[in-house]
Amino acid sequence: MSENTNTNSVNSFQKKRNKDEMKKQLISFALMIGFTIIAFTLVATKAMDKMFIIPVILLLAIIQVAFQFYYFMHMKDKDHEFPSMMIYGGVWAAVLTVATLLTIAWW
Amino acid sequence: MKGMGKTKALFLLSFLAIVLAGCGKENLTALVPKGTGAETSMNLILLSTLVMVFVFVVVIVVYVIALVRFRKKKGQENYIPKQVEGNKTLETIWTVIPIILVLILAVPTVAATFELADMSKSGDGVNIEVTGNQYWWHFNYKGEEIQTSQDLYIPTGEKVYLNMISSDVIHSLWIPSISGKMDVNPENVNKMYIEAKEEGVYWGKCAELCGPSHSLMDFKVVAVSPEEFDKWVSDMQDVDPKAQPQDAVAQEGKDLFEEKSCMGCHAIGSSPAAVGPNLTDFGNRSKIAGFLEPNEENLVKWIMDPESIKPGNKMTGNYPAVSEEEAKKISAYLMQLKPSDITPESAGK
Amino acid sequence: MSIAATQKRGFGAFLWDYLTTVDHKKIAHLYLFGGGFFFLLGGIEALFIRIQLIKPENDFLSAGLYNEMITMHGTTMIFLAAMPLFLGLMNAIMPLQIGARDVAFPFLNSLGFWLFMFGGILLNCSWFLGGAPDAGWTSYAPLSIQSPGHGVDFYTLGLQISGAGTLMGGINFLVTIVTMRAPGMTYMRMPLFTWTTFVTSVLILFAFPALTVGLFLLMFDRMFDSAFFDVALGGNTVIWQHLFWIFGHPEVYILILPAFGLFSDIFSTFSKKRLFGYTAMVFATILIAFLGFMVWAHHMFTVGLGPVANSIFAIATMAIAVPTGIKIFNWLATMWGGSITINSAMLWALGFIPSFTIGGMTGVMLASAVADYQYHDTYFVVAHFHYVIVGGSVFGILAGIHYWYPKMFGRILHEGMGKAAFWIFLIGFNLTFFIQHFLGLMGMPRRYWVFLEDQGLDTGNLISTIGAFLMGVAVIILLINIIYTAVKGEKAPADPWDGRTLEWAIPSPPPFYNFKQTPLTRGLDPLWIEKTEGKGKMTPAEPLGDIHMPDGSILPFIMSLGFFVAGFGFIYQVDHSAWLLAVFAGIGTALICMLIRSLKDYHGYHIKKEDLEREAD
Amino acid sequence: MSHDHSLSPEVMPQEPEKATLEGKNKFFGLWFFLGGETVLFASFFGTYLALRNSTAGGPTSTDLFGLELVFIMTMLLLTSSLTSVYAMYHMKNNDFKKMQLWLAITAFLGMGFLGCEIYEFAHYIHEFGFTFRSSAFGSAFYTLVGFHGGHVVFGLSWLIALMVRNAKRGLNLYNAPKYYTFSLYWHFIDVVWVFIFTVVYLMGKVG
Ligand code: HEA
Ligand code: HEA
Ligand SMILES: [Cu+2]
Repeated sequence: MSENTNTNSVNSFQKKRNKDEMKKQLISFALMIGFTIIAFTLVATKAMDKMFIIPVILLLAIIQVAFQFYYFMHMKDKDHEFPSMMIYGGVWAAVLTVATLLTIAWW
Repeated sequence: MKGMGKTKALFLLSFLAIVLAGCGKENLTALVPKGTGAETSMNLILLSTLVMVFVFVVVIVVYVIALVRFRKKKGQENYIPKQVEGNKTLETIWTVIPIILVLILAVPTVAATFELADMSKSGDGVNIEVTGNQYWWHFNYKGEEIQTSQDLYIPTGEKVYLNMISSDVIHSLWIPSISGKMDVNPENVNKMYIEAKEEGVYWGKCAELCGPSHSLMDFKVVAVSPEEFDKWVSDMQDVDPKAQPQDAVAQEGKDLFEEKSCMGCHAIGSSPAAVGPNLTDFGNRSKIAGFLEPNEENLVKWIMDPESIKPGNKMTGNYPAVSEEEAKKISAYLMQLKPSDITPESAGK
Repeated sequence: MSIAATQKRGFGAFLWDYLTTVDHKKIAHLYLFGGGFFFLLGGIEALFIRIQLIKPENDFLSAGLYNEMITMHGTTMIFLAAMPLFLGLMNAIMPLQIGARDVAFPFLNSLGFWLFMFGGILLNCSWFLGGAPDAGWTSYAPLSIQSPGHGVDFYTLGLQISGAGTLMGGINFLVTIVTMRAPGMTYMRMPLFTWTTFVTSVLILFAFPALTVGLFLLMFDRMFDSAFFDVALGGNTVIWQHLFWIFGHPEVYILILPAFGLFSDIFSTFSKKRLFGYTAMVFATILIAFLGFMVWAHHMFTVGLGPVANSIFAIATMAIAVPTGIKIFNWLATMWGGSITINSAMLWALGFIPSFTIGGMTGVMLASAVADYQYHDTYFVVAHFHYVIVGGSVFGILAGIHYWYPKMFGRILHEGMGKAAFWIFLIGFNLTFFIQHFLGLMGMPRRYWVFLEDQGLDTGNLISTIGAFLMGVAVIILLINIIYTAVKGEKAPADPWDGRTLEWAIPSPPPFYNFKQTPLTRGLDPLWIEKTEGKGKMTPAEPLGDIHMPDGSILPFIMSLGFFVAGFGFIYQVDHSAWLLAVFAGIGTALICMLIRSLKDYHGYHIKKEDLEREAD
Repeated sequence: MSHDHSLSPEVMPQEPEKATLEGKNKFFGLWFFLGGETVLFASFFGTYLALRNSTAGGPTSTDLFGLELVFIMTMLLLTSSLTSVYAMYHMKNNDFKKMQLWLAITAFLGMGFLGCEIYEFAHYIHEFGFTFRSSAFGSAFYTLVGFHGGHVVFGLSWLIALMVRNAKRGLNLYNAPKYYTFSLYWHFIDVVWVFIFTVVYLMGKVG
């Protein structure tokens, strides 16, 4: 069966598109690493007040995750309407859940 | 359609039964409110019932007309009705009217919710620490050095603030004719206020499943006039736990009470030992174990074998066996613990 | 449906066929049978409850046993009866309604069923092994943590296993609807039952994980001494309540939305009219599901969350009355101007409207937070939810069974018995539950093993018990009807009700490949369109060709058995560590099955075009 | 079946993972499953957030957490996400060998991550006596992070099974969806970790 696996069966146009795609993914990876480093440095050096650090690192996390979903997992591509609907549905339920349970800590 | 008539008849019958039974037992039913909280709830119950009756009538009228007019008639077997897609105007109407009805209900609900949660004046009123236990209630009058169990004495016409916590599982305190319920949680103090409008003895219940004897975790609220309440407070404060019982049998009972290590759990006087109910005013209690008539027979039964009365209670097995003879003596001792003339019987009479 | 199984005969072959089937129609039979069995069980438990409450201070059941009875009644009815019965109907009908030959994941479908079944059996084994769970179907901590014996352990593991099955079912339906609709079957042409299957599956997908987590925490606390609900170590019992109700409220819509869907189909079929306001019906369903996730704290008004939370949740809850009202009025408008046939399927649907309206209205009354301080945890709530669950979901299941019985089993249920059962049930139902509204307000909390004498509660409870027995009689009539029909029922034609949707375009019962040729859908109610504007039958969307079918497999059964054994292991390893062997053996079996499944190629088989041609139309 | 040409076409389509109905089903199925997983982890996160200060006198998050190890773990897992992207890139180019290679790297990074996690847990238990049973905080911490770890273990087993099974037969339309769904799952594990290192470790360190 392996003889069927013919590298040349992918045409050059597709190859180029794949390459472009890969470039975007590399950029998003670089940004993700960057964000992670920023977040860790902020906490390690205690550069800011607690009240600022927490929202900032949460924001960094959310952007990173958006990169994962939209670039690594291709949620930006067409044909992903249902996946994104379901993920956003999950996020909606997730936000409600986390928000409620958080209030317990302040009770 | 014959069956329809039958349902109606049965409906009517059951309705009649309800009317005959009235609204339930006075001072227990939520339908005859005698306190602020219960009244606020009752107003909302009435308002919402009104709205619902209106909605139901509309639905049923349309339903019955549709069924009567549009049933397939003889000779119409092949009739094909017009295939209507919808109707914007109609659909808007039955979207907007429910929205309005919901708003009519929502506004007073929110107002009442905030009103009943207002604890800003709690500093001025009577404050009581309530502890829920499997399967009894404990009341600690803050600052007054008074402890009672099962019977909660309150003055009428005043807001009484309850600060409630549970020593084991979740309970829920409910005095239907005085006030709606609130949970009694193990991890945080819940606050509510109750206010009785008239003197009387009101039934209280546990409303959150808390184990086998959940349904027997009753208590009473004894609402007395403010003057009587003050008298009761000072009487209770004057209790001397060391006082000699009135007669010899009771004295023997008192000795047995110590000997059988009842003291280990039950306090007499204001010490806050709370493994078992405080027995300071036991002779005045409206009920034994929360729901039995306060007589010797019941008390003896309880002392000898509480398991047969309240399954799963925490007293069973925690004291040496007691013979009937001994139980009678202990009972004599407990029954004469009457520190005050203000009693459930005197309340409201 | 392997070739071998069709050739062999006899009970062994029959059994093997069902154990290994991946055919959605047979899995539907299994679900209906399993769910039906648990419904009878839950019903018998309900009768025990009602016997205990027939008179004050009754001692028919002991206190502990009573708590086990209500817990198992609630749990069984919700998780093991109502939901599986709906999953059964969905399995039987939804693929037919969208013109599909199968579901997306036939293997998972079977696995889902067997997990549910073994989970249910595990839970019920507790009766024979030292006592059932007794902390209520809501299993509030810390009562559930302190509950002695293994009852609550059975609850956590039984529900965990059956919950996993349900989740698989949900994902399976979602994917089926997304990828496997026949040509022309756009989203806005799907029958309402398919739509509600879709939305219900979304609810399952988002609601069940919260329960999964809750059950894990409970299990860890009980078995491995963690401290989630141990107040002394900083635990917090309200977390359980939140997790349970984040799941629990969507769960009640999981129980009602499929009923809404099938009632929509039934009303339009038996009124001979297109569903009034189709678009509004679809959006109302979605809106109900959406709002359904924002209201859970209405079960917690008395927990002490504070006036802000109570107000928000009160308003959000009341808002659900609006989309539900849209539905009620659209159903009425569907009948209006129609040509209404009343048979037993339609009777259940007609009975539903007033019953559910009452239940819904008391729901809105409960949503008024301050009024709920009085209603909460009383028989008023019991009355509310039985009006919506019995008057909505159970009526829905029964309507669906009567409506689709010909399609599923090839025979028509007896009309006379069907009608008798309906009327007796309706009367019994109202007798049982209407009076409970008043009992609640008169001071009767729920989950009360006994009520005391001289509290004005005697008459009401007696009436209620009588009603419950009438429901029992009706259920027995239904059973007789089913047996009678199986023996000498009338054979059903393909389209006994003059139907409108695709399931009526194929024979009753359908061949195992459903559609010989995938049908072309030209609009809403495709069969009806063909009847009035076309040839009277569906136009094929493809030439006759080979049909690809999945292989049957015993792995789902073995895998579920593995989890079942592991469940026992978990429960008893607390007593003796030798039970850990059962854990390892069980999980190991399941993992090996998984491995086999992923290593072996499953390409299925083809039904040859020639064979199809030979078969009569 | 191995001669079924519809599964091993002469020209691989651009999206081999979605070229067959089975592939499409797997693709949507896994995505929807991830929607459910979002709620699952949200419930664990919520529980953790509610209990993170309930230390019952035991060690607190500031006492425990060190950033160096967590940083290394983060880098390992983030990189493994990228390597699985590379693998999918080669799948689209129909270059099976390179795909397997990148997946192998992914697996190694994943194992590295797991190793660190096991070391970390052992460290807390031995150095601080901080266990699952110490406090509500302990229970919540180990449960949240442990469930994520469990997902990593499951992902690794899945990956290895896939790689071994298909090593000899190359890419076809039957196994392409399996590889692709694995990669989605693996990314999701990374997503969860991003929130874990932010919410548990960084916020825990800040106090
Ligand atoms: C099938 C199941 C089902 C359904 C559909 C519902 C539907 C609703 N439920 Fe119910 N509910 C349960 C099952 C269900 N419930 C269960 C099992 C419990 C108890 C759990 C336990 O504690 O064990 C419960 C408990 C429960 C409570 C908590 C009570 C308490 O414990 O104190 C509340 C409170 O708000 C509530 C509200 C509602 C509302 C507002 C709706 C709405 O969706 C109803 C909407 C419908 C209508 C309103 C009727 C039709 C509308 C019109 C005709 C339009 C016009 C109407 C108006 C303007 C009012 N329910
Ligand atoms: C789908 C859900 C569902 C259904 C259908 C029902 C159906 C019924 N329930 Fe339900 N009930 C719940 C869900 C449901 N219940 C839940 C969730 C609770 C809360 C539990 C808790 O508090 O934790 C509850 C609690 C509950 C209580 C309150 C207990 C208490 O708080 O103390 C009562 C009391 O009357 C009751 C009665 C009934 C009755 C009479 C029926 C009837 O409709 C049943 C009708 C069916 C039958 C009568 C079957 C008859 C069977 C036969 C005759 C067998 C024939 C047998 C063979 C041939 C083998 N139920
Ligand atoms: Cu609800």
